[in-house]
Amino acid sequence: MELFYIFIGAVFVNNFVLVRFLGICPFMGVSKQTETALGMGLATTFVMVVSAALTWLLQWFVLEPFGLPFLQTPVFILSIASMVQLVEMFLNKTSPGLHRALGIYLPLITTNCAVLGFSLIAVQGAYSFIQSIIFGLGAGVGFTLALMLLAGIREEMQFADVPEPLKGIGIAFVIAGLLSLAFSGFSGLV
Amino acid sequence: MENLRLIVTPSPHVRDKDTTPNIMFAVLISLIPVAAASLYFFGFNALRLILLGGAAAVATEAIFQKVRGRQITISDGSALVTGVLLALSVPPTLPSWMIIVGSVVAIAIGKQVFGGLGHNIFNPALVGRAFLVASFAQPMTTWTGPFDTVTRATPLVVGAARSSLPDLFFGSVPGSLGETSVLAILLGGIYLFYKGIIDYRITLGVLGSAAVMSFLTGANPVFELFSGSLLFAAVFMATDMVTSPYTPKGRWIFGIGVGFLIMLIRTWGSLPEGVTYAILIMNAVTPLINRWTRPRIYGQGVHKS
Amino acid sequence: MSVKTFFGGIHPNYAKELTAASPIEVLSAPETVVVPMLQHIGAPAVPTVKKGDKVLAGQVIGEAPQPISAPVHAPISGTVVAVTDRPHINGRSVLSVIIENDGQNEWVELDTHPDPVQLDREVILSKIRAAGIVGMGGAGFPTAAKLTPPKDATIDYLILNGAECEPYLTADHRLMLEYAEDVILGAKLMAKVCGAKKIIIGIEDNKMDAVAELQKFSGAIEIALLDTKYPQGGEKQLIKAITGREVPSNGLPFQAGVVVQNVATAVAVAQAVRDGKPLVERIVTVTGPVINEPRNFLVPIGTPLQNIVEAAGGFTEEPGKVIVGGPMMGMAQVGLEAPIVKTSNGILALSKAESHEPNVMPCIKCARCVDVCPVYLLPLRLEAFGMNEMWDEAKAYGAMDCIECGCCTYICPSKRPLLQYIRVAKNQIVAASRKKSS
Amino acid sequence: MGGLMKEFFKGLWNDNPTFRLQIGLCPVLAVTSSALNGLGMGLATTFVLICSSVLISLLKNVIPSKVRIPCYIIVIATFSTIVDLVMHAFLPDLHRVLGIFIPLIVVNCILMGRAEAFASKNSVVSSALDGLGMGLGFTWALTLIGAIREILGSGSIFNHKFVADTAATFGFFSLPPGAFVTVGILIAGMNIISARLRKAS
Amino acid sequence: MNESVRMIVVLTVIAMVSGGLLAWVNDWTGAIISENQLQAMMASIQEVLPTATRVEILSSSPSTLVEEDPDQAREVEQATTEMFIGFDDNDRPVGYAFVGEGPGYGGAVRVLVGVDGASGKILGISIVSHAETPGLGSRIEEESFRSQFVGKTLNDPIALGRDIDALTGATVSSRAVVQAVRTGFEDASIAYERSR
Ligand SMILES: Cc1cc2nc3c(=O)[nH]c(=O)nc-3n(C[C@H](O)[C@H](O)[C@H](O)COP(=O)(O)O)c2cc1C
Ligand SMILES: Cc1cc2nc3c(=O)[nH]c(=O)nc-3n(C[C@H](O)[C@H](O)[C@H](O)COP(=O)(O)O)c2cc1C
Ligand SMILES: Cc1cc2nc3c(=O)[nH]c(=O)nc-3n(C[C@H](O)[C@H](O)[C@H](O)COP(=O)(O)O)c2cc1C
Ligand SMILES: Cc1cc2nc3c(=O)[nH]c(=O)nc-3n(C[C@H](O)[C@H](O)[C@H](O)CO)c2cc1C
Ligand code: SF4
Ligand code: SF4
Ligand code: SF4
Ligand code: SF4
Ligand code: FES
Repeated sequence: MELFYIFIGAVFVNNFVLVRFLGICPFMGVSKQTETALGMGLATTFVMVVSAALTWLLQWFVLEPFGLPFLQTPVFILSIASMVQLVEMFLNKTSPGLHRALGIYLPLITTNCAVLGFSLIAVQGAYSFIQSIIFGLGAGVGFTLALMLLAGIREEMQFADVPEPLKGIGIAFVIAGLLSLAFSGFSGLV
Repeated sequence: MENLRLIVTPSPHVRDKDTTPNIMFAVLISLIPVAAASLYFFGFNALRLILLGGAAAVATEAIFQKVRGRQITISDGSALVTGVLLALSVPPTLPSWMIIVGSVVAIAIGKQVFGGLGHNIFNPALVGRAFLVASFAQPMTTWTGPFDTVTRATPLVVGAARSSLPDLFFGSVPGSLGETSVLAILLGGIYLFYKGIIDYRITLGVLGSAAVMSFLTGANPVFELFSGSLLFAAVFMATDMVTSPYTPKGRWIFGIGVGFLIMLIRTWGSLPEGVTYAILIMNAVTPLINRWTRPRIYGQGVHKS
Repeated sequence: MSVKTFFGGIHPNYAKELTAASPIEVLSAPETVVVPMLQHIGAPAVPTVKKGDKVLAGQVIGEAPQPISAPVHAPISGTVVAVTDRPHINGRSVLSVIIENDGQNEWVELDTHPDPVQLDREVILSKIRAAGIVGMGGAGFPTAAKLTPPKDATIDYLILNGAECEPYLTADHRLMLEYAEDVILGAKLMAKVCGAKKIIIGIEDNKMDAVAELQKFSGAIEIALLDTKYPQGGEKQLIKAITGREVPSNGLPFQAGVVVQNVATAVAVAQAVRDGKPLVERIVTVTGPVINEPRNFLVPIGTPLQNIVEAAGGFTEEPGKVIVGGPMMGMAQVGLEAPIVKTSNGILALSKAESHEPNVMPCIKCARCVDVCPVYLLPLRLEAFGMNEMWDEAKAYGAMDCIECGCCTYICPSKRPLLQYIRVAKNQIVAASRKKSS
Repeated sequence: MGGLMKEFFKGLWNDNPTFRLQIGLCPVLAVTSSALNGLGMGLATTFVLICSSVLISLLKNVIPSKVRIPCYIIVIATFSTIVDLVMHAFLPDLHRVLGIFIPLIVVNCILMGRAEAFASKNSVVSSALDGLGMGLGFTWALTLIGAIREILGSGSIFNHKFVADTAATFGFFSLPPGAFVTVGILIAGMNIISARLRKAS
Repeated sequence: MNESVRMIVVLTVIAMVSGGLLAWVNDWTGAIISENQLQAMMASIQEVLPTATRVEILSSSPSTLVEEDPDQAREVEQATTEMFIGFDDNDRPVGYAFVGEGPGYGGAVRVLVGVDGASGKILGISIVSHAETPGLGSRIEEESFRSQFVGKTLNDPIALGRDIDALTGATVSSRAVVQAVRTGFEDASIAYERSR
């Protein structure tokens, strides 16, 4: 049940993008089309889950025991970046189809603060290993959900008579605001 | 007969007589019973809020269109519908300036930034309402009883056991202006349904899934449907065609989703009432629903013999 | 009898009472007739006469150059005064043979067969082809071609289309009342040619008198009552309503084991095979709020609209629109010069007030267009794709499946020109695929 | 000199990271519930930006190109962490509000973007000016957004309340949805102003 | 120098310089940071235990309470997480303070409660952290709301609607505070008794 709450909390109540403001750049940048949004979302979810495991191990088996928590930021970001590189190479070797689908998004994800931000929050929350992974899954699914919703709406906007100065990114922000307003209905669910 | 000046246009050459302004005015007519009930129970406050809400919405629309150099189309009645629906969804003691702010936000942020009538994604009246709740949570969650101005809790807060069904049905309970009288809402809803303006799929979807959910969670379905703004929203707000799906299957999904989310928030969330957010969330999903519930086209998937 | 129908469609004001009770009157031929060489789908006929030639009624004046085409015959006897381009009801100029009436009404010799059902299948077919018969329900596809599906196709049903779902028109209604015997004969002949196992006549339930009349002769032929709803007569809708089958997308009715023919086509077939008469006249409803005396005429093909309108007493006031066909699918005319062709089933005159284009408002996504589309398309979406030049998306959303019935445009409360933009998209899609294949 | 000043000014308007390039957006939304928070975040980012630009520019000939990205990450992460620790020690209140967005400076792509696109190719002085301009462009954007949200949402500016404690304010603007909407409308405003300027010139 | 050797050397040097720099900054700031945190906590405790001059941490995790009395385990789990004992100048315990937690509108509400050791009466409460809506739930910080708890003992109901009035429009936040005080109080008093 605990795990379920962690998941629901990350997807809906404290949605990473709409409530915690993490991963806004890809949220705004890769939400023009639902297909690419889904690709980006799935790739990010995947990276989140893997880095949940990775950073949890680093934090509790390396940084804490050796008294190095102040090195958290450089260590996390470097290991996430290398991990993404490895994943990309691995995918390229083993599953060219998946690589083609997700490959273009993977490098973008390294510099997406949702992944690092998620790792820092997971450490702060002192989650167990399994909880961390579920939290990562929830964060990724929440990111994907928000991205898909925004993309669906932005596709609709190509037919709308949006005022010139708001066209493109401006209206995307307003839509994101209203999405966030709608999501505030989930508060208190867990 | 030599010099006939004939008009040449592509077919079809005849059109149905129903128009979009007609539809909007029919919605206003359908709101008469609800407005009358709110006047009866809440008196001058109801009049004040409905007039200000409607006027502010219409004025905002006109100003926006003027600034954009577009044709001013306030006579289509859609802005008035938004303003009146917003007014009917707020507590009777809301200060005048707040309803005006709500209407301005509803039309400006809820509708015009998207390009005006037909282009908005979210229900404008509910955008206005959610803005008001986020800004002025206390005045927006303070209710007074009918016929007086004593602060009282709504049936949703009091609970089923301490509410009288006849009071709920006729509307003699505290609540937002338009939501209290089940009878008045039903009258309006029947009129809209008869005129073919609202889709039964959405309304039934909301009511049905809410009833099933309340049954499953052990709540009293009749009480849940009759209390709060669930019925009002199921009839007048979830059915806003601009912000709900246009595919037949999509409308079922939308309605069921709204009912489910309302009960989810009512039961487990920290808000006593989740109608506003339930509808806004489903509004957001609507483009995806439309895309994923495209009807099968005649003759597609049929084998050529 | 249960009433059959399909999903979608609209209930416009039918306005058939204007002419439903007026018996078919024979309109005598005008001074000159203008006979276009293109009155059908396919290649235009090639004129076989030249200026100065004398022709008899029923004589071939245009030959079919290939199977998907139809010969054209002289409707009257007289002298060819010109073979030249003339305005056509489709709005373009079309090569036409102009014949000056000699008033003799002299016919070529006709080859009659008192018991035509006994004739060989091939003989019947060749008579149909020689008589220049094309679909009289609207599109004008050469009937002989339609009756010869590929060898491996099995035809379960021949459906006679007596729906006449277009508002105002009563030509088929009067035809079924007054030529019931020929309708049945035509059906039997066509069933024999195409090998259909079963014949069904589909009629909307606002024409019960026609049903009663046909039942006198129908024998084993079934009559299916249809809901009175536009476009009940649409081929695909008719097939769905009567057989429950669907014509495959991008396919033809024979692929669903069905051939559909209009009732007027059946009469033309009967008269061609039994009486040897080519298709040179047809029934036309002249009607509309500004027509003085709405009625039905049997008109020689090639008669200018002007003459027919005058025969109906002219206009009560200056019309805003004159339409050949019905109000839903008919063609608005620039003038009254063009002649009636084999597929023209009505002339409709609307007042100026009814003809003004309504004020267009933004789409409010009310989905009425979705609810009425008989092929389950999303007209609002197709329109948006058309307006934004998104041809690939339009194609993916089934623009090519649109039957152009106009229900969506009719019903739209925002008065959007949906069908217009869908047509634009269809044209672009066709143009693009032509470019690709060439 | 004019060239150098251009490096400085471009970040302020034409290539403003927030309103024009739309990069580094998370802190723009997350920490701008008040003007002071916006200012603090902006200055912290500017500090990291200048330091890392200068250092990377200095090291540009030393770092082999194959490992340049990890090197940049280490440099930026180091300065982010320093800011994080120092702020925690000396400005604990601000540090609490800015939360994880201080360590997240490391993934703010203004940083990587500048390192890769500018500092690795230019002299120390122009890199410093570029960093300063970008940083101040980011700072004024955050401060402006923070000020607007604070004025509307809390009725105060730089934590000075100018309405009665009991007065109703537009709390919407203090909440996450208000952040998005404010930025959206400001972007529209920038577009209008830019269009006017373009027309005028 | 060989290219890949150079890569490794440069990377290592940069990483080591970075690590060293950070270690130094961490050393320098670490002391200040913990001092700051202690100061902040002390200031809050001072507020709820005005007579205390010295404070000792009694327990900082539920496990210390659970050890002896397994029956208490379930309740304790969700209650006291941090507890402090205050001593006066003569090193006599004057009372204790504990942090209680309750579920609010926007997440957990954490409350520091000070209790007089002798009378068992609440001396004061302060809100440690919350994420309630500004202007609505955040009014739990107001003195007028917090002062309702002063003087209550475990014999009082400490229940919303009985001896504690909810803030209008913020029942959820009010209930969170009440629950944080009530449940924390019960466990903390047991712990305090034992510790003496
Ligand atoms: C929307 C629509 C409505 C139609 N309605 C009729 C009708 O009422 N009667 C009819 O005979 N044909 C109607 N047609 C034409 C039929 O689809 C079909 O072409 C015709 O019945 C075939 O017979 P024919 O080849 O003898 O004309 C309609 C076509 C369309 C696209
Ligand atoms: C290009 C074209 C080819 C056709 N080929 C055949 C055919 O091979 N066999 C057939 O039975 N009908 C054929 N048809 C006729 C159609 O099935 C249909 O009856 C005709 O288009 C008239 O339909 P409508 O009046 O509903 O528009 C063809 C029609 C067109 C336009
Ligand atoms: C946007 C929003 C924010 C809210 N914030 C709080 C809050 O911080 N604390 C709280 O107790 N209730 C809050 N509420 C209201 C509660 O959900 C609930 O309505 C209230 O506590 C009901 O009790 P009352 O009105 O009887 O006090 C908020 C409601 C909304 C819509
Ligand atoms: C049945 C029906 C329900 C409507 N409900 C709403 C509503 O809940 N909120 C609103 O702002 N407008 C509503 N409208 C009006 C209109 O759709 C609204 O102004 C558009 O959303 C603006 O584009 C409604 C209209 C109809 C016909
Ligand atoms: S690289 Fe980073 S900052 Fe740039 S757009 Fe992508 S996520 Fe945003
Ligand atoms: S619309 Fe088509 S089916 Fe109906 S009467 Fe006209 S031609 Fe026939
Ligand atoms: S009928 Fe008209 S207004 Fe309604 S959805 Fe279709 S196009 Fe839009
Ligand atoms: S989309 Fe085509 S088939 Fe559908 S209703 Fe419109 S015109 Fe008819
Ligand atoms: S700052 Fe760009 S994703 Fe967070």
